Amino acid sequence: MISPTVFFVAIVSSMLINNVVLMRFLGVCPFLGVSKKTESALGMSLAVMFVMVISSILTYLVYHLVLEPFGIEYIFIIAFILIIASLVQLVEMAIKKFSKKLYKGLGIYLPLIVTNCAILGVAESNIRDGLASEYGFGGGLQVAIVTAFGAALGFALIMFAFSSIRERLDHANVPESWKGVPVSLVTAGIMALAFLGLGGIV
Amino acid sequence: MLDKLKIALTLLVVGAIAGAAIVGVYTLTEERIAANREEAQNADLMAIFPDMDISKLEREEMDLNYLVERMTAYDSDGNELGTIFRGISSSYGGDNTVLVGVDRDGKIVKVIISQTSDTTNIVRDVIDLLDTQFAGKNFDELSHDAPSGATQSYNSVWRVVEEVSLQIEGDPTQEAFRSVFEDADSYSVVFTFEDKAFTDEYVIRDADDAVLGYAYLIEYDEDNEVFLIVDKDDVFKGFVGIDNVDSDVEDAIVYYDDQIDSDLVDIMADSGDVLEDAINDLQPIVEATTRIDKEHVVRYQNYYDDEDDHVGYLYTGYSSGFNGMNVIEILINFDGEIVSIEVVRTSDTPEYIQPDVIDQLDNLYGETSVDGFEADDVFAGATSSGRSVLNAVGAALEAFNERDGE
Amino acid sequence: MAEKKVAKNPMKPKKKKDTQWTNLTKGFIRENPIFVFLLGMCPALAVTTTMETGLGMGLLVIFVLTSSNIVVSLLKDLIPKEVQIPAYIVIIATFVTIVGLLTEAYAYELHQSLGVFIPLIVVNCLIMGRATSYASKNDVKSSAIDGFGMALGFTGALMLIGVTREIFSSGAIALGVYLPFPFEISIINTEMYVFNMDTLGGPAGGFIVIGVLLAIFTARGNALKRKREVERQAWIEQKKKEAAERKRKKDMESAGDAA
Amino acid sequence: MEPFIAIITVAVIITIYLGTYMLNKKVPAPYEKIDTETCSACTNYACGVKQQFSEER
Repeated sequence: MISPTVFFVAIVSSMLINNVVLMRFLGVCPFLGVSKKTESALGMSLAVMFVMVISSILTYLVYHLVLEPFGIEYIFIIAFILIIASLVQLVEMAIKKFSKKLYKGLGIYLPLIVTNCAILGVAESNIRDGLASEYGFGGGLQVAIVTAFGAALGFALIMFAFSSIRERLDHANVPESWKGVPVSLVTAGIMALAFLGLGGIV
Repeated sequence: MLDKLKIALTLLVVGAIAGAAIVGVYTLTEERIAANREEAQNADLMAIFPDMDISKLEREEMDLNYLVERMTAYDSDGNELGTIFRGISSSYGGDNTVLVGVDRDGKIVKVIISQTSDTTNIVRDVIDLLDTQFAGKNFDELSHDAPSGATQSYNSVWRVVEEVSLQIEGDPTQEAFRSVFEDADSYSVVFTFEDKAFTDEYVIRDADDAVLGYAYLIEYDEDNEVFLIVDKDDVFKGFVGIDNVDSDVEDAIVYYDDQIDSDLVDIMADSGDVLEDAINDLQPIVEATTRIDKEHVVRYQNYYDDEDDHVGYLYTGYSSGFNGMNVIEILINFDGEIVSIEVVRTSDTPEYIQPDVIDQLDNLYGETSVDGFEADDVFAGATSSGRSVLNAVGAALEAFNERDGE
Repeated sequence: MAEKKVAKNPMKPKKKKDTQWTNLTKGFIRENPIFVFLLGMCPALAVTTTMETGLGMGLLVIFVLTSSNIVVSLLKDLIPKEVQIPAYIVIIATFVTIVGLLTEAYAYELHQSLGVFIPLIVVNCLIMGRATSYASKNDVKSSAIDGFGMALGFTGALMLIGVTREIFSSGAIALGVYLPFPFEISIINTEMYVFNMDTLGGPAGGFIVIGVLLAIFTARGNALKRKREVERQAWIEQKKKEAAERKRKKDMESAGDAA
Repeated sequence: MEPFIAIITVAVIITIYLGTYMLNKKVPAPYEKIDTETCSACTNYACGVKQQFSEER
């Protein structure tokens, strides 16, 4: 039985200390691309959260039940990306069929998720060097789920904060050549500096 | 339909070719990758002793709290350079693997974090500190100054270094026991007392796991810890301090130096006045002589067989026999059946207890209760010794059932 | 549109002769994947703490992008349009797996320092983008050149970021630490106080350095545009003047003829 | 033996992906209007929605 502290550490560490976007540079493309409006940033984050948790479970299971027992861990890249891609297809299909409203909100972001580094990155760190790799199969799975959820929360947090900042930046008087992405990047850099300060809290 | 089939077939072929290509490259690179991984591990070792001949490295597995491996390093001429300890300790991001190199004089050569799951820039703060904090120092010079913001990472290193220190400098407790029993090899706490002047009872064993004696930990205050040591026949072996001992405690220790090798009970009889007058500090010795009055089963411990499977609980029972105290270890499996009984310490005469009690004990194996047994029947010839064993076994079974009922 | 038409006249009087050459060089600056299209930002931020890791990442991308472009272009008639994307994902993932294994075997330090970003080449938008938008429509040779050129531009950008970050954070450029060069040296080695900004080597530095470089790129683009605009205006003025001159001459001639 | 398992695993996963992909394509998207504005900054070529749009254009 894994103590609740471990889950707490997993969630805080994956959400704040090792924030996917600012500290691990995963999922920077949607971070810069889909953060112009708060609404779309939240839609993207929600879709990412959903896919990240499920894909973490699936990739963890496939790795430990199929790849590892047969000694073919080296094909994990191709296996993981295809699992994530099929999962996204399934989710998209389900949303299309059952909820038009949801599709309107999330549908546009789902295809983008396949190429979101954060999903593959979190799945990879769960099996290789993350907290989850230190517990046995069952415990590792639980920690992996919590870690994935924490990472997705961290992603959502950053997306929300950043899109709010960007909406203000649009109205700010920025030198011509800094307009748009350059000033956003520098803003993100300052956010990363702030997150650096969270390093010692756990 | 044919179209679909064609599509599926195309992709299957693409997939098969892809798989084959991956497998092909993997077979080509497999050996080199394995070699690289090993070399990378050794690279950290080489950083500690650059003159080391890696092929002469002697590896020995360890099973301590943090330390997992002990490696003795030799140079190419076969001269011993020192020892490297590998320890694994957890930090906030996951486990850190720490290597501690110690030269032959007991000085730390280098401390390296060879693997980490923590954020790079945080670990970097710790790595910057490692050389100034540890390298070239003796273990007693170390100070625990964690850098701000990287406490967890630093502590994971510190815990490993601390355990290495125990290995190199020796465990002070072990050293204390060794000053009395030369052969002392291991020790463990058998019982923790709550109502006595001493807190823990230790059993001291030699390399063959035979009991050498017992120690009672007396904590006067935070800095004052003294062991009262008796051998397995309750002969007083003196007091040993493991921390700084106050001068009046020291005086008492010196006073009792004369009494070493006398029976505990005799000391009691002799020195009653002295105790009353001046040396209240040594009240424990009185209690140590009276502990034998209590018949009890001390706490159980989990018992593991040779394959490390948890097979049952080992109870330690105290029970007075014909001459004095008997200590009996009873192993009970999960079904509450007696698996084995061993008399680990007895004050009774061997000529009686060996044939009449110890050799008869297997009659009890497999039982879940001793109610049907009478000491007179089973252990004819050494009835009171036998009764003492039966009492201990019965108490152990009772303790098991109580525990089980929870 | 209008601008392009007019700009063509004064700026590029001669016709483009070597199309393959422009095909190769377009990724360097004009269509630079990072500074113009913002593709592959994750590695651009994560593996550019030193120039060498940037270069290493770039080399891997060169390999993957060139080979996947070749294969995609070879198979473009065989792969049905319905399953283009799945097929491309499989092809790219295969090459990434292969390149990961090769790196681990022959450049272990690089493999360790790039870590998770080697598998993540799979999801680098640049590679998928070139496969769908270029290689699936063009022949093998130009696809290969396109992939190589684009990856070179990517590598150049990574190295530029890497050099900036490394020099400002450590005051030196190290070579041979991560890549299997036969030597290990460090060049420049300055002790100046400015070159001790640790932050630029850390996570925040990535964002800030790329932001600044991007601003410089944009400023350069803007300046070029403005210059071209000025030239265009000047050219138009001149043309107008010439036309007026001609007209006057013609008028004079016709007047003379008439006389 | 191992190489075969590797190849078979890859093939199986590809088949699964293909299946889901084809199924997903069959299901019609219920959108009437997608706000392309939200997508304008996205430079992701692989985006299916975007492709559809560029084809329609």
